[in-house]
Amino acid sequence: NNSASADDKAVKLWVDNKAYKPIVKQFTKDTGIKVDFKIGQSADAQADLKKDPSAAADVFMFPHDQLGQMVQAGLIYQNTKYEKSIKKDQTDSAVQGASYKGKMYGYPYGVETQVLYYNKEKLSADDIKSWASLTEKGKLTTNFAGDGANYKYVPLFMSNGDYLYGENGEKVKGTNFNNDKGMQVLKWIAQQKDNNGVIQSTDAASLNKMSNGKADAYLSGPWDKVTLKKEMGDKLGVAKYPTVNFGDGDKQMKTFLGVKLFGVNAQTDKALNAMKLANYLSSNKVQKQVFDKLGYVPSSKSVQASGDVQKDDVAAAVTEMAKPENSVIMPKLPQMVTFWGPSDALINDAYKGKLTSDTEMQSKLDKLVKQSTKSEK
Amino acid sequence: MQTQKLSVREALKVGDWRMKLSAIIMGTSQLLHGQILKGLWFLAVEISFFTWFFARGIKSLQSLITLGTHKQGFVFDKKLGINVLHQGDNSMLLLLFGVATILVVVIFFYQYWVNLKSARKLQELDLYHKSIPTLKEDLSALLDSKLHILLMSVPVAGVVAFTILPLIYMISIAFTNYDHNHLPPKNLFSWVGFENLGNVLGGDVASTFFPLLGWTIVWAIMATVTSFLFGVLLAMLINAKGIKGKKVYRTLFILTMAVPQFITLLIMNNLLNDSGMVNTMLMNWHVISHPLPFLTDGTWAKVTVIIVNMWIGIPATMLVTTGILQNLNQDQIEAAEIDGANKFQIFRDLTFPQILFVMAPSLIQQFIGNINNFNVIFLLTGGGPMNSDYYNAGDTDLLVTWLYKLTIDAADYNLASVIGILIFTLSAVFSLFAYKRVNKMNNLG
Amino acid sequence: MAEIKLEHIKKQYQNASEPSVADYNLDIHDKEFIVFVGPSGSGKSTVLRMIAGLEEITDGTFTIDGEVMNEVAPKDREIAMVFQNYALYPHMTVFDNIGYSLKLKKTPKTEIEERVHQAAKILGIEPYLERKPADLSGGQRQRVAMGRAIVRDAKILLMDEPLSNLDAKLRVQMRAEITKIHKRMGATTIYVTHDQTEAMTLADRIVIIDHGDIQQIGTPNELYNEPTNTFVAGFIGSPAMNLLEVEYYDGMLVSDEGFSVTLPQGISKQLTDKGYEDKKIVFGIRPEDLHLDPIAMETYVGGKFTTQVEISELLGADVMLYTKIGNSEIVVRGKGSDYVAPGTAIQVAANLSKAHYFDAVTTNRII
Amino acid sequence: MAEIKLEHIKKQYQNASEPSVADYNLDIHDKEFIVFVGPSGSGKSTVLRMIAGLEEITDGTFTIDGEVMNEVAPKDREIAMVFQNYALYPHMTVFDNIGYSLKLKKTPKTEIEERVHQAAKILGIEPYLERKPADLSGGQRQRVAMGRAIVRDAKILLMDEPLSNLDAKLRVQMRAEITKIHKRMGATTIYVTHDQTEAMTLADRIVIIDHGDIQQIGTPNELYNEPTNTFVAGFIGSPAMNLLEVEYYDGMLVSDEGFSVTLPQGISKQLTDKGYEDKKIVFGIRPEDLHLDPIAMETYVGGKFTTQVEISELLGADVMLYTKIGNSEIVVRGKGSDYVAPGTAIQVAANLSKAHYFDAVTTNRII
Amino acid sequence: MKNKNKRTRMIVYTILTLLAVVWVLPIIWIVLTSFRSEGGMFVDYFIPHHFTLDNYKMLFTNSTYPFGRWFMNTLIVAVVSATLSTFITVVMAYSLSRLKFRWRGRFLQGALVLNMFPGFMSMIAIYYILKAIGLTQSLVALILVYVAGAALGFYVQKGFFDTIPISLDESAMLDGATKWDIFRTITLPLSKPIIVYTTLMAFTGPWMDFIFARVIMGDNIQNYTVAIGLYTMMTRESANSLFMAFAAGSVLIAVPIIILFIALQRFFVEGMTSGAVKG
Ligand SMILES: Nc1ncnc2c1ncn2[C@@H]1O[C@H](COP(=O)(O)OP(=O)(O)OP(=O)(O)O)[C@@H](O)[C@H]1O
Ligand SMILES: Nc1ncnc2c1ncn2[C@@H]1O[C@H](COP(=O)(O)OP(=O)(O)OP(=O)(O)O)[C@@H](O)[C@H]1O
Ligand SMILES: [Mg+2]
Ligand SMILES: [Mg+2]
Repeated sequence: NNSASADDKAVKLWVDNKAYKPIVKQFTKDTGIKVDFKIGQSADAQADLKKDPSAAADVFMFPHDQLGQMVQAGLIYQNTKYEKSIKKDQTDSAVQGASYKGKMYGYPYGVETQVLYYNKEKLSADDIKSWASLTEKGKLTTNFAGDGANYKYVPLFMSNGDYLYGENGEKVKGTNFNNDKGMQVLKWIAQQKDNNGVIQSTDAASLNKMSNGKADAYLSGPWDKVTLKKEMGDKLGVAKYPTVNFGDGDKQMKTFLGVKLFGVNAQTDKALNAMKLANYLSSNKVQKQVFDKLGYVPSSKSVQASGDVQKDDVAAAVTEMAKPENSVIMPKLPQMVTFWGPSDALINDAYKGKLTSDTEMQSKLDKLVKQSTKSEK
Repeated sequence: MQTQKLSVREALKVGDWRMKLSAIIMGTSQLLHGQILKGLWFLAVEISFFTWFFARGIKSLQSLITLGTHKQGFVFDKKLGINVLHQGDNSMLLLLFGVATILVVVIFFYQYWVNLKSARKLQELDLYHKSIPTLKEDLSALLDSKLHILLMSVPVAGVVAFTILPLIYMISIAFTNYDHNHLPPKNLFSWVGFENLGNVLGGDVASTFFPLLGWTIVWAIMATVTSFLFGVLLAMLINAKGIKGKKVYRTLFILTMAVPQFITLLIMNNLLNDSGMVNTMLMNWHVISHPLPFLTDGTWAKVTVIIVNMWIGIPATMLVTTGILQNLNQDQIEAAEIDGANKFQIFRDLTFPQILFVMAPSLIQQFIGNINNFNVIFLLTGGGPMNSDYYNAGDTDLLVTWLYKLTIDAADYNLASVIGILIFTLSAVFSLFAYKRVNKMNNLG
Repeated sequence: MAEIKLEHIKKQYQNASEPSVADYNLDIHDKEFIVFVGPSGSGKSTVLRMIAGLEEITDGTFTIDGEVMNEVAPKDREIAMVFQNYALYPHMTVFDNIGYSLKLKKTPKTEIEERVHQAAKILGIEPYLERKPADLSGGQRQRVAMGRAIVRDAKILLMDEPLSNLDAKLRVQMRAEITKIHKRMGATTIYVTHDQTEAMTLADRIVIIDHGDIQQIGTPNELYNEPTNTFVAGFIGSPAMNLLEVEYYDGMLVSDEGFSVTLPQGISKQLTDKGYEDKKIVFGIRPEDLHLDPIAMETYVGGKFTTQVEISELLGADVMLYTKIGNSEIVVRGKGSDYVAPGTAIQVAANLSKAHYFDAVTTNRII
Repeated sequence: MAEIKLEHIKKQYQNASEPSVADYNLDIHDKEFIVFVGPSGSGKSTVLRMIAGLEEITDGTFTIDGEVMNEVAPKDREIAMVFQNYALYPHMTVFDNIGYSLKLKKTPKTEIEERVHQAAKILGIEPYLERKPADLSGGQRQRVAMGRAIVRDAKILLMDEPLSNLDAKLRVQMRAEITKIHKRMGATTIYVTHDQTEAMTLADRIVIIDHGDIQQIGTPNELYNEPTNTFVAGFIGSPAMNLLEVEYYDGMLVSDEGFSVTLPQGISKQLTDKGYEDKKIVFGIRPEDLHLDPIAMETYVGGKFTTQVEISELLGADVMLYTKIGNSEIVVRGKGSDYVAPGTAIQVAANLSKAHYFDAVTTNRII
Repeated sequence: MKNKNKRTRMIVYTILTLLAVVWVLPIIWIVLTSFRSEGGMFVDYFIPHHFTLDNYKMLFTNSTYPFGRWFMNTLIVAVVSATLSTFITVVMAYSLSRLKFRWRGRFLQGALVLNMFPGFMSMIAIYYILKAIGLTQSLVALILVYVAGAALGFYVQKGFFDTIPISLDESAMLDGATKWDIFRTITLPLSKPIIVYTTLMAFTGPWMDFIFARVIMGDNIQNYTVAIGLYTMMTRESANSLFMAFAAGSVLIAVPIIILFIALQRFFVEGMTSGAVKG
């Protein structure tokens, strides 16, 4: 079953959008490799693969933070064949996202960050430079107290100079949120409860508030662009994150950077064809096509720099945010699973005012660090 | 003409050669007594079992002990220019099929026993010179004295395949180190005994386990009792004498059962949001000035899930209760009226006990179901709001939803299985106790 | 005080073609013991259930002590009732079944205990107090049903065949108990039975019903001695009164089948006066007014006739002779010593002054 | 052919402290009509249910025509049964209820029609064939239950108080029908009743049960005239035999309460011979063997005694005098003309040669 | 007296109506949402500003979400599994309520216990069992799993059977009925309400289950049921824009179930054709 030359068999592909269909057709035309095209959710890739690798796709999309577990469970094929060209074409962050412990596995085809959406009629470009002026002049709708606060606000710690799993996100013992800087951040979060410019809302409700003018600013990803554009039209402004002041000066507020990857199933019996397809789908040409059709922000240096991308305000904002000074690559260590839940809880509780004393905050931070950095047995 | 029953053991001792041969070659006795079809069946069972056993079964049992020895690995293939996968053993599948093999063996021995018993019966009939049942008689017995066999064997087979087998498999996992460090197919996992149990009960997981256990029990009781009580009340209201449009009301309530839970719960989530419609409306009417934290405050959220669960659970109870109400013995109710009972007393002393009697088993089941009520919590709050005192759990998380997070996110299947077993033991003890009580109450005509 | 008045009461079940009770009129005095008798399906239970409030009254007025009760809920009527089918509460013990009404009235526990035990003792079901109804025999269940009614001090007591499942001895005993209970409680009582003896011994007045119509109301003696029509005549008395269709003619009663007796002058004069000469009438005579002994033959010469014995039943002290003249059956009740083998023809003397005479068309009594 | 044999049959309900039936032995011949009588709760229904196969036999052997049936399924016993509580199928019409067993046997439709109608006609329930059981009166339901049993040509017919809810007239009629049905079907029949008359008139032999024990088996006459013990004596006959505990002494029977009679020589000799001189015995005399008329006073001189009337019941032709000597009750049955007002003391003459004499300890009959 | 009755009746009507509103509002909200053209998942008003049928159209034209196909799949699964499940549940309930056999008590307890292990934990095992018999990703597999589950869900039904007087069975036995005849001709006709209930429950299951079905179907979108289909619409990226289509899908799911409920209510209402007769 490890003969990689079964050319006649179709390569099974999972992508999350049928816009890929003509692209894949072209691929088949060019190479003669048949592709079994299936729609599936990239976020479910890991679970579906884990469930039954032999029945899963040969090539699949997935967000890079699942890479750690996939490697750990032996689900994903190492990318040796196209490593070089990828390193050459793609941004450094994308390459980093596709690699784990020094080896490359993924085929990056896009990046994703959060950006700031705002109402141009209410807020000027200056107003949105800092969190303080933003929330003074306008109202920011966000979700400190619910699910997803971790995704949005954990990078605050890194904005203030802390590390999550070390500098490159691969060091189990590398989290240091429980230092003074971390305390500063946590206290800052707690203060937001009394900030009249911050409205607590779920994401769905935030969109609605933006549309009907009850809120003026909103932190979210490119996927909300379509809705907001439809509702707000020209009023919609997109920008990079503001700065925040945790007590000792303005610092750039950071966001998580996600890299979108194609992967090849380790159990595939048509490895070469699969790799070829994965590589094709992450090629510059396809990235450009996909950007045109779907607005996925590309991870290729050249495509990012192209005029079309830069003309698009969201894409421009994302590429800006994707720069290392504005974002942190989301760690892909399997241990992340032990971090997500507790960090969400911590931010929620801090915002809701449940952590009443400094010592409590400190002990909660200690606990978070301890729980999420337990080394492997 | 008193007949003495022979036990199988005695029959083997005193029986003739046909009986004795049956112990080795199944079906002999039946064949030689003219029960051809029955005999052939037993014979076929034996032959196919042993063929399979020597071909596959033995190996499967061996693998069950080791749970695999070959790890998967990659070898560089010069021709292709890439590393190529060498399949290893998959511990998970070995475990699953090992368990299945054991079940097959058990079933075979059961068949073997049936074969012996049937041979014994033939022996006995011989002894008292009675006629051997013909195929037709055997078949017609299936419609009468052995009807339970006819009716139940297919469902029970389903239960064995789709409930018992997975269950044993799941329980077995608790004794392995199947966690995020030993994920198949790349890694093998192996038996570790009771280590995991210690980890759950002693480790830092415990500080989350016990509070969640507490809430799970509170939730299960509240969810079951409220749905039941109010469901019965609603049924009483709708079915009250002189109320017109019973059918319309009933239909309105039943509507909720027609919409999938994941939809209604999503909508509930929407409506009860901090800035959801309920809060918006209350604020517009100036009933409140700040949004009520239906889902964002721990205590509020707990109450909310119970109430929303009522919204889901009451119509079902109402429906069953209506059925029961209409079948209640009218005479007894008349007698009670004459005895001077008012409507409420009739309800309390007659209607309710009888509804309870009919529903008691299902209530126990609902209670267990609520302990494991994944849907409502998962879809409505997702366990939230998160609680920083817990390990990866929120205020409304039940043990199961927590378990789900542990498996899906953390892939610590062994821990999950231990917790599963704990929940299971707890529920089993409770329900067997409750079941005994119900049975006691059972002896009314 | 509990005077019951039924005026033009009617009951039509929805799915029945005819009314089950039609134009029922009855006054029951306070503390009276009324017995309803009538064939199966004649509407006895229906009337009872209407009085209890379990069945809606289709038409008419029902009052207790002058108050219209048609619409009052059963529980507010202060009525106790023994159901024909027991209607015990299956999930309660016998004790709880009997004590239920008391518990509802918040009677103190000790008093409930006491009263239930007392009732149970009267009914001989003390050993079963802790059992559930399902574990009792038929008769035991029926006594529990009785118990439930008698522990209450209701103003009105309704009983629907409360003794039908008891053996003769227990029945006699129970009958005596019911009399006592009635005396003690002083409840106005309506009692449905199909047992002659019960009706005769218990009733202040008996109401005879047929097809939902009252045929006659009267004391047991009245009914027995002066039945208003052939239905009552045939219904009361066991074995039933012999009824023969005959022609009255020249002071004699004659049937085509060979029956013929000569009436005493007083009677024949009355019949003639009422214009029955040459007309058909129904002649009724009770089995005990037919005699076999020689002395009677002398005494009741005019009443002598011959009949063919078909069956003789020896019942302890009595013998019952089922005889036939043509197709008409005539039952004779004699002493044990009068036993006659089936098949023989015998001479019977009728005490004609005790006989009854009915109009053949209206079936009403003439004399 | 259907001969039933019960040998050492025992029944112990799980939740009962004593066996409900203890050591029951009975041979029933083919085509015999056996009646079970006994007090409520004595185990009659239980035995019936064991025969039908509805209740497991705890111990003993039950055979039909020599074949052990203990373990045979009810449906294979070819037994028809009328249930004490009817057990009608509520969802079927009366017609379907009656025809159900025939349908199961795949009888042709037309034949079912015919047989059901025939049965319904016998039972007088033809008009209700299309109704559901809930819409019937108690007696109608009972007749449907009967109908269900009689349409089948079963070898054995069991009936548990099948007439208890019918009125006297219908009962007499039904009794006659049952006799006819029995003759026609030729089924071995066991019939449970608490009605004396039914037992006496229907039975070939009567089985008297008390507390799960057979007290006596015999023809009606045997039971009436030669009861084996005081239980049977007291149970058979209505009103029951008077039983007085007395001392036998010097040819006389004397009680502390003032009762005293002189025995005829034949009897006193027997008593003396059997060693009862100066011992307690139970003296039994039926109400109808106590006489009030002057002639009897002359005839039965030795049997004269005085007693106090407490209640007089006039029952049609008869009068029933409930009298007392001290605390012992003595019932006298007289003619209607013998009516005496309560409170008077009367002289009664007992026909001592018809009296019964029982051992006071074993309660068994001496003479 | 009459007045008092009237007043209590009015109170009952009021309560019922209020409750009905509470119960029905969310449903109406879904229906309205399914016709809404503006906004996304979340709006803070009740009645849409603009009505449209596009959401429904989208369901039947978008090839990513072959809703029509899913609908038929679900209908097939629901009908077949409801039929089989009802049969199995009723048969199990009857056996355990009425038939006497050796391991009956044990079986009842065992069945109770078996239902207690968290179901989702066995999903993977079941997936592999289905795979071993070559059935994954097919509708048959779904049906099989649902029907197998029915074998242990007999408690309500058993409770119901327990209340049918045993003397009816006895009487039928003597009439010559086999146990099977009794089941067919006595017990079943008397159990209409509970059978209807069982069928309804079994029928609704496949319309609602999204976790299990998803595991079994994997990437075979053609064989999805509506529930999986709808659930997969609700991803982070698409939830907001597809929400109205999602609501439209929900309405479409609800319709057959509601029709069935209304149609079968009669049987519930009828109850047993008449009460038990004496005893
Ligand atoms: N619910 C009903 N629907 C239709 N007809 C009914 C209903 N109940 C009783 N009947 C009919 O009404 C008539 C009177 O019934 P009722 O029960 O009063 O008789 P009963 O005198 O008590 O008879 P029994 O002595 O047999 O109990 C009968 O013909 C019966 O069939
Ligand atoms: N299921 C049971 N469990 C326990 N005891 C029972 C059960 N059924 C009957 N008994 C008891 O067994 C005894 C005999 O009952 P059975 O029903 O045979 O009486 P019966 O002679 O038919 O009385 P009746 O004339 O009142 O119907 C009674 O004392 C009764 O209480
Ligand atoms: Mg009646
Ligand atoms: Mg009985």
